[in-house]
Amino acid sequence: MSGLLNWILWTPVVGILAILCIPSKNKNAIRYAALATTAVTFVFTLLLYINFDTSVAGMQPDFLVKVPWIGDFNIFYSLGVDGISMPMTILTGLLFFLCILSSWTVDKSVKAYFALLLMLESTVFGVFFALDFFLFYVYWEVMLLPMFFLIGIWGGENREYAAVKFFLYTFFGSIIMLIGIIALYYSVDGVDAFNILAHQGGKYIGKTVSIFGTEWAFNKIFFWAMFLGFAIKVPVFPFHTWLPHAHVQAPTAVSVILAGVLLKMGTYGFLRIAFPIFPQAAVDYSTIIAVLGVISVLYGAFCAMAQNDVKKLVAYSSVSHMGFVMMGMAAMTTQGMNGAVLQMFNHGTSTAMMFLMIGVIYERSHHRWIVRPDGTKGYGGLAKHMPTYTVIFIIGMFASLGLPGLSGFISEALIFLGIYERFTTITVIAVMGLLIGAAYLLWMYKRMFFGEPSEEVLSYSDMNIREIAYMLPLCAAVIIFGIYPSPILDIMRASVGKLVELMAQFQ
Amino acid sequence: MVSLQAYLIVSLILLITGLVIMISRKNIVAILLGIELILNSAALNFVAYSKYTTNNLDGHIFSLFIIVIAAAEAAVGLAIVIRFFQIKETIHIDEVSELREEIAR
Amino acid sequence: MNYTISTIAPIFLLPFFAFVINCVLIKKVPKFVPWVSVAGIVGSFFFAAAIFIDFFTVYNTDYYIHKVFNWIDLSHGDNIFKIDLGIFIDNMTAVMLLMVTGVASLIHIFSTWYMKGDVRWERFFVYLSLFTSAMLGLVLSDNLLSIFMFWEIMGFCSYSLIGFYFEKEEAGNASIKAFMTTRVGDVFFLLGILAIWAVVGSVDIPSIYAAISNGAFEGKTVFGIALASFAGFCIFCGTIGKSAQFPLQVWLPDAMMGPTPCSALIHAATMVAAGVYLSLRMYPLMYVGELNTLIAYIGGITAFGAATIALIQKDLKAVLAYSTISQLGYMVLGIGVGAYNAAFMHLVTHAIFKACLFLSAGSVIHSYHDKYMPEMGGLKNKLPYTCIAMWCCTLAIAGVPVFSGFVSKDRILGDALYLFLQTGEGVYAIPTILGFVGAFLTPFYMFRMMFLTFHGKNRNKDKYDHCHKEHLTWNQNVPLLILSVFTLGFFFSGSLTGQGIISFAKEKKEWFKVLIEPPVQQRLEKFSNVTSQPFSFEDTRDMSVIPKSQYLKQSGFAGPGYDTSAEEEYYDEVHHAHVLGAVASVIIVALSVLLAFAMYIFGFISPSFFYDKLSFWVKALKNKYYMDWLYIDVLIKKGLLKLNNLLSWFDSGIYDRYAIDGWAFINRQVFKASHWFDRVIVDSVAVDGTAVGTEIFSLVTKSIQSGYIQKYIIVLIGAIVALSMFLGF
Amino acid sequence: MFINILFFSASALVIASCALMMWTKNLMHSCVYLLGVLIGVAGLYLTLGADFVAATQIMVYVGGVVILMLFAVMLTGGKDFQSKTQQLLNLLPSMGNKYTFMWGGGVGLVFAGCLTYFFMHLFKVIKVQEIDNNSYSPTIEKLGELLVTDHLVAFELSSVLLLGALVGAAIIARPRKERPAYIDDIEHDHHHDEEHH
Amino acid sequence: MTTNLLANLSFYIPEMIVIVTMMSLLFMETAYANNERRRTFVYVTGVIGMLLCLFSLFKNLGVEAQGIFANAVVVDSFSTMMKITMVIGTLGTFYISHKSIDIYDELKSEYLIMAVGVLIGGMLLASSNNMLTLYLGVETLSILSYVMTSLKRRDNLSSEAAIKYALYGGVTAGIMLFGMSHLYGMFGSIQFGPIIEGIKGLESFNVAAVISLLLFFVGIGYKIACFPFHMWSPDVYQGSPVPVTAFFSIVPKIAGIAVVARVTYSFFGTETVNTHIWNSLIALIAALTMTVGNLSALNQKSVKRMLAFSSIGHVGLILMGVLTFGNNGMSAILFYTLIYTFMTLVAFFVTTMVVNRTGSDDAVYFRGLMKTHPILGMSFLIALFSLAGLPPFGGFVAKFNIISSAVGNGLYTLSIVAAINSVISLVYYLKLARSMVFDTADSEETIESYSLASRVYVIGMVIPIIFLGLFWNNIYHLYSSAKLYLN
Repeated sequence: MSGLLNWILWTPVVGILAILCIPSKNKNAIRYAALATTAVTFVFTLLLYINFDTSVAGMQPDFLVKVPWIGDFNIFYSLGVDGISMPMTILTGLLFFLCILSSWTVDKSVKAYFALLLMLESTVFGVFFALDFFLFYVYWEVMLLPMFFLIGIWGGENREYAAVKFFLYTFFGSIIMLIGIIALYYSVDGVDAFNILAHQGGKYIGKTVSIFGTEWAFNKIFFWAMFLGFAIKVPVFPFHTWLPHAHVQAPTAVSVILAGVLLKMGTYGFLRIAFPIFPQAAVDYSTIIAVLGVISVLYGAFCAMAQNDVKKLVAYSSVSHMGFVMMGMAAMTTQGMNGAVLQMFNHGTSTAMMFLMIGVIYERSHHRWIVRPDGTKGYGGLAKHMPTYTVIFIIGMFASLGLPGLSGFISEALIFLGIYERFTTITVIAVMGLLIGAAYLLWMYKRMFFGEPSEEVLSYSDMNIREIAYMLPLCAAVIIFGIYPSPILDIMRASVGKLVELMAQFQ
Repeated sequence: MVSLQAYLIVSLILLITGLVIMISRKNIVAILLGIELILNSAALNFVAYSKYTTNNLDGHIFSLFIIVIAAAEAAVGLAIVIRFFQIKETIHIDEVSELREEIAR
Repeated sequence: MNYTISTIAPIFLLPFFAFVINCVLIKKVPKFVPWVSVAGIVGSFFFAAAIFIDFFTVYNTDYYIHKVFNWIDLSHGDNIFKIDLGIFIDNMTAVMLLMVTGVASLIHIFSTWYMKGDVRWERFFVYLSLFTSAMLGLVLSDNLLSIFMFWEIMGFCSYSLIGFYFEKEEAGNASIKAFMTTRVGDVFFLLGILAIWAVVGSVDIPSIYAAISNGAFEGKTVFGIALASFAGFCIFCGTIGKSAQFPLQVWLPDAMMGPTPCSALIHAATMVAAGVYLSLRMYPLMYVGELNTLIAYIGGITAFGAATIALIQKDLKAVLAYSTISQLGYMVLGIGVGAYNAAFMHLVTHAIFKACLFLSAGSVIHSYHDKYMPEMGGLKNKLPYTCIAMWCCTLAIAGVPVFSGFVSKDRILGDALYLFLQTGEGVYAIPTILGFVGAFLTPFYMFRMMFLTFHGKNRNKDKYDHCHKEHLTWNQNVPLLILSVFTLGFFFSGSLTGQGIISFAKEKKEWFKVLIEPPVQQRLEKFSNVTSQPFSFEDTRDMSVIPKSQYLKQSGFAGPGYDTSAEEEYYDEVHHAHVLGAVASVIIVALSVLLAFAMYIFGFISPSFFYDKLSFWVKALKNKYYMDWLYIDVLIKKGLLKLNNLLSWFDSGIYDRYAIDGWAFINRQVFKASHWFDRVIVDSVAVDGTAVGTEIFSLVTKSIQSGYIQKYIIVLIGAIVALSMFLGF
Repeated sequence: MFINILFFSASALVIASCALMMWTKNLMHSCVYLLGVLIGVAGLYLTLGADFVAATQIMVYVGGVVILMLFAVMLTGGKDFQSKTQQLLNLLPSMGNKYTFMWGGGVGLVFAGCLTYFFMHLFKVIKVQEIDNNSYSPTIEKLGELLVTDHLVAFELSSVLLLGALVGAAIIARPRKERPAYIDDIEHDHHHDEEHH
Repeated sequence: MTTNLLANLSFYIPEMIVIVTMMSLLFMETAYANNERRRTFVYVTGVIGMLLCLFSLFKNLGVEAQGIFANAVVVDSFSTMMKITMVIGTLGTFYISHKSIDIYDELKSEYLIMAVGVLIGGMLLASSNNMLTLYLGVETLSILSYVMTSLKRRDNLSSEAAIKYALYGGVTAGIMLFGMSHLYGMFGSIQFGPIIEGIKGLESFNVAAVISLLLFFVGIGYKIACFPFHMWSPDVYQGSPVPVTAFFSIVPKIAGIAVVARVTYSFFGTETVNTHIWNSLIALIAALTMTVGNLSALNQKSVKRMLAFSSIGHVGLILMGVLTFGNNGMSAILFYTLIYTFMTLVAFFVTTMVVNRTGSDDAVYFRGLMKTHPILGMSFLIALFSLAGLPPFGGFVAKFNIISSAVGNGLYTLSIVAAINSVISLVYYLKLARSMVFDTADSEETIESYSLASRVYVIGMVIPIIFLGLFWNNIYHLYSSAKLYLN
């Protein structure tokens, strides 16, 4: 079992090699190969879940991998999984599997498409597993490449702009982060210089650093360096503008991955790196984080409401939902942190559902207008004509709206419970986000699904077996974890608890 | 007794004259002449220093090499100028401006 | 009786399983769907009845069941965080359960007739089952969090059922309106939960009671407001939203777009009542937070305002809708004036008669294929049973003695009057007066409705001829008749006047008044040391300590050890006020009924007389006091959407393009300012993606990197000079 | 004394020729003035006792480079040009007229001022030796020794440079127009001849 | 004395091999230049010479650092490693020149001669230990480079570039000499050793010394094209034939970097009164070079010009490494130059291929390259991403090492500038990558000269980029063991 992380990480790479060997004419074989790869990977993640020891607060000792990589720099190929990365791992495994299914209809350069998707999967796992800063950074950056091409080649009208923007934005954040990483490297001597875990625990209080001729607290300045890198990925309010473009232009599967997994990498980075390494700064600036979070919540919601493009609407809703995660993390309480991690998972499933559903309808209509620019309805009457679609859409929509009984609610409630004690005013403002959240989703739903179906809508067929098949696991996840979230909460509990204890020392 | 400063002043005059010629002349050959002046100023410095301060002949050696290399450079430079003249039928320096910044789009 | 998972959970789970099974069945064998639903709710009714019987036998106010199970446990080390869910059953819950399951069963049965052949009629039952289970879950819940969860799920069902005929534009609008308006209240509710959690550390009802009793709320403030007031207000906002109180009442009339049985169940009997139920549960908090005046005012305004709007409605269901709002207003008024018992009684009685009214209206509409009263008239011949059932309920709602409405509503008014008289404070005068005026209007509009519908001449011959004569059918009018039986007052009061007793429970006369005791401070002490048993397959309670019944003559029941003398006195005073109130309201009802007869049966006074005289008022009524306009046109269309568009424009238009992509705006200004760069503007501006820095920079490079070698040399020398300056100084 | 006279006359020649080189409009004259400068510099070398360097200066420069220049001038026409562009920024370096000289002079003055100012500090470091004006020893022998000992590498590698320059000049100076192949062949031969020189 | 000099010759074998190669190339050219088929011999000679040189350089790696030929030049592992990189670069451009149609067939052997000549200059420069050899090296580099620039026959741009190069080179050489002469005057020797001693001996900050060094630096700065002495480079790069451009962005730069590193480290490696001012000069120049290079590259149409500016940006980055030479900086520089060589070779090879097809290096002709020539496009993409510094490619590791050494020395400001610059650089690399991958090609025709060997070549060049991005431990270890000869 100890090599399980390696298996998860490298199975997609094997899949890529396999796909590259298949002649590109044989499209179905490529698809099945990709599907099999992701399925196997998913099974591995489930195995990991089964063998996960929930009582261990830190890294799971059974699964640690540590192999010297660059000896001179003390860089290790070191992997590990704990309660914070475990939910993300399952989510990644699941979503990629479903995305391959949903990409069955992709017909343009199939080989490259699936190879890139698998590459993306591997890198995403890498980010979640890496315990070495260098490795982490490498995966973090490499992930940009497949994304760039996936958006840029298979995307919508304005795909190139979106791809470039995504790339640059993220690159900007991460290169600043890199400086922080290197600064940390020089703060510790010996083999642990790049070891993420070795830096944790607030070791850098009182240290100063000279930049632009001024002395700064090491603690704070590099917290912000990390913050920038991660906040762009999340994305938090002032850094969010790449997201609507990227989402709207990306093909369905990539949108799903982007919203479902990639955004979580930002918050994961906070939990794994920024917070434990600079706890003092994190505590000091938690107000700012919370304020940015709440601005994201409201701003995202408000902007979503004004959108006529349904995908853009959901994209902005992601901004809003990730704002909740930021708030939960800023709370630094047991509930809040757990809620944040749970929200990461739940947002992953619910928003993936939304994007997949939009993808389903887009395949039929080839547009995404709720209201076309000329003022006519883009859809309408879908509820009457496509009942199955409607039901699944409702589940996804209400999950993302935060309806109790579906997954979104619990995490939001935990976040609110966590943050209320620390930031009452912010909480009061943030709950309004729930209101607006309901408003834009319901309004969108009404405009798309209610009313009499038009001629065009009547020509759409309802969801087919394949589409239902990839929606069902998400529906199940959304409902099951909505009613009984403990399977997820149990695995994260100890790890998050440890983090909370650490943060509590600095409050 | 001629002081070191006198030589340095002469050499500075040579340098500046060379530069002024390079900047203000429009004929490429004239500009090459300016370069010769600059090189001469440096060579003069070397020899002067060799005499006044350093007490070794490295300066002389350096001057010799400067002279030799200046000749080589002049040869190649003039060859290029002539080549240019053959192509463009002019040796006006302002004609040497086709390679320049252009803004894309 | 043993309170275990196997005896309690089915109440909630049977409808839920019905829902789950139906989700599966709906594709394959849709015709079974209604029956599964019906079976689920009827089964749950029997379990609920068992509980009620148990409580009725124990007959003790101190008797309650609180059992919990762990739902979420995030504890790690010293940080303990647990969320326990569970059940909390006391007398009120028992009654509520019985009422909800009973009414819901009948409505389910009625729906099998009503919805048959309708579009998507199977789906209707799916929603109905989900709704019922949520409602039952809410009633059973022991804590605010799970109440909130079920509350929201009910909201979802309400949303779906209002938008059931989503082909219609208005249905879609109405559904959103309903969901959003209630959600306004809900977010406050959530906030209230958070506030309480911050103090109490959990939100289960016994703990809150214990905290109140221990004075945990004292001296704490939020934003300068007393915490109890803040939390109480937030939770009451939930009530305002869900129970359609002023100023969030706008959604309920529109909610009538849904199928009528759903109106009956959700928007009359249960869901809207759940709001009041919540306020009743949090009654001590409201009082600790001194919110009663506010609540009374809101109740009074709602009761009166909705009643006035109901006066001019032409739509059968709209009248009922406004009357529902009005009656809910009475309940809230009851809470505000301290008529805890009466408010709850009104909740129950209203649920029964209003459900019946809606079902009857449904029967009429379904048979007559029209819902506008001006098109009706004389239907008593065609629909005799419906007519009978509806009359019973009308009399009940109108507050005619003998019927249940009289018992409950007049006790509320009596309490209000008592409060006013006893304190003599003017602030209580207005709600009381509003209540009484409402009591005058209620019979009038109800009778108007009945007259227009069933009496007089028919006004649309075609439809009248089309309408089939009603036969006694088990699922059409039998449920109505059953419900109408329970509109009789003595089921609740034990006598027609409020003093008598039913024969089968001699010593349990006035059982309602006795069992449902307001959880005032003194009575909360029993919660001060909360211990909860696990909710499992075994009942771990110590059966021997279950308190035995003890009946005090006037003050109703009190547990051992209570000092009841103050309450005895209180009851005496109340009694006087009640008599006064009862007399007044009987007179008022009589006058009102007379006016109705005069206008609609005998034609002494033409309605148009009032229309002409009070045209301004009527216009306001027709526009529902302009509340819709205010909310939708002003707040949402002019405010929110504008703001959103502005933000979105800002986001993609300004922030993105200028701040992130390019500073192109500043760019342009800079270039405009400078003539020198004129040509370059044409070349290089207005393209997304280049920063002003690079633009200006490319200008600079363009002028420096000009291709002129002599310029290069000048720059070279300049650079050397500059660098030597840098080094030299 | 002789040294002083030689210095002053040589430096006067240098400065005067420099000035004339700057001012003259005729390129051919310019070349002749360059000759003056170079001879003057050779004279200055002599005052410094650098006999071999002075001789090389005369031989290589006067005998080689200036002649080369003159050839180039003659080949290319030898007239000075006026600025072609007359607008805005392009005005700035369009020299050969008063503007260009203004620029050239300005830059020159600034640079000269800068250098003078900074090299004043030179004399904090330099220790100027007492010079015995009357004892000049021949340098050729020492130079020869230095060239094969200390500066051997430079000496040897300069030959590579010269060879490269020679080949390069030959490559560059080949005629541009397309011609029959046989002319190319002849050229090749020609340029190999040059190499052997 | 003489025997000593002769003994030193054994350390000078690589240079001698190159010189011999140049000579034999001359003769081969004389013999075979007119014969299409036999011109291959010329190439073979060149390649064999280079390989031999590489071999002997590797043998030289183990030699203890010392000054040879009376301290005129040094042999130390740092310079040897730089030379290895230069030779690899030269070897790489041989193939590019073989494939390019920018250089006419009959001039290709001249290209080889000149390139090898420049290489000699570069090697001399990299190991020079006195001002004379340094000057000679610079001049050898320059003068032969002028010739190479004008190798593109019948193209006036080529001659124009040559003129600019010559004039700019002449004036900077003059200024450098002027500075050198004052150094000589001040410290009494043209050897670095006494100068270093002299600088260390200065009791207070002396402007004249520093300004002389600045003037001295002008000459080297012009060779590595750092701001503000870079202005010739885009024009020259654009005007030159593609293989020459490739060559220019490798050999002279690396040689110049070696010198800058040597001068900076040996002159100012130990803390003296003038150290700070010199380091801040280099830091300023590094920051400005990066910024100017990358910003200028943003709006370029010509790919060669874009790459010229981008190489200016890279030089800025390498200068950062120079600043931290003693502390990881050396290995960072060595690593950077190696990776940079491979990346540049790939980039210019692809450019050559495109120029061969269309006759222009305008960015529009790169459209759809990915579809028409997947291997070529893929390689170019990798090169571009590597140049931008993205993992898992070598460019990232190189950049990482540089920034890491900078941060390790507390140069946070410079690191931030570098970080922002790599974002800027990504903008224009992505621009090209995007038009290459996302746009559709104007024509579907394949490049004629794109043969199997080309594929092998380009893949062979890409493999080190990827390999060194992933497994760079050994090479880094080797590089960090390099020694610089200190006088």
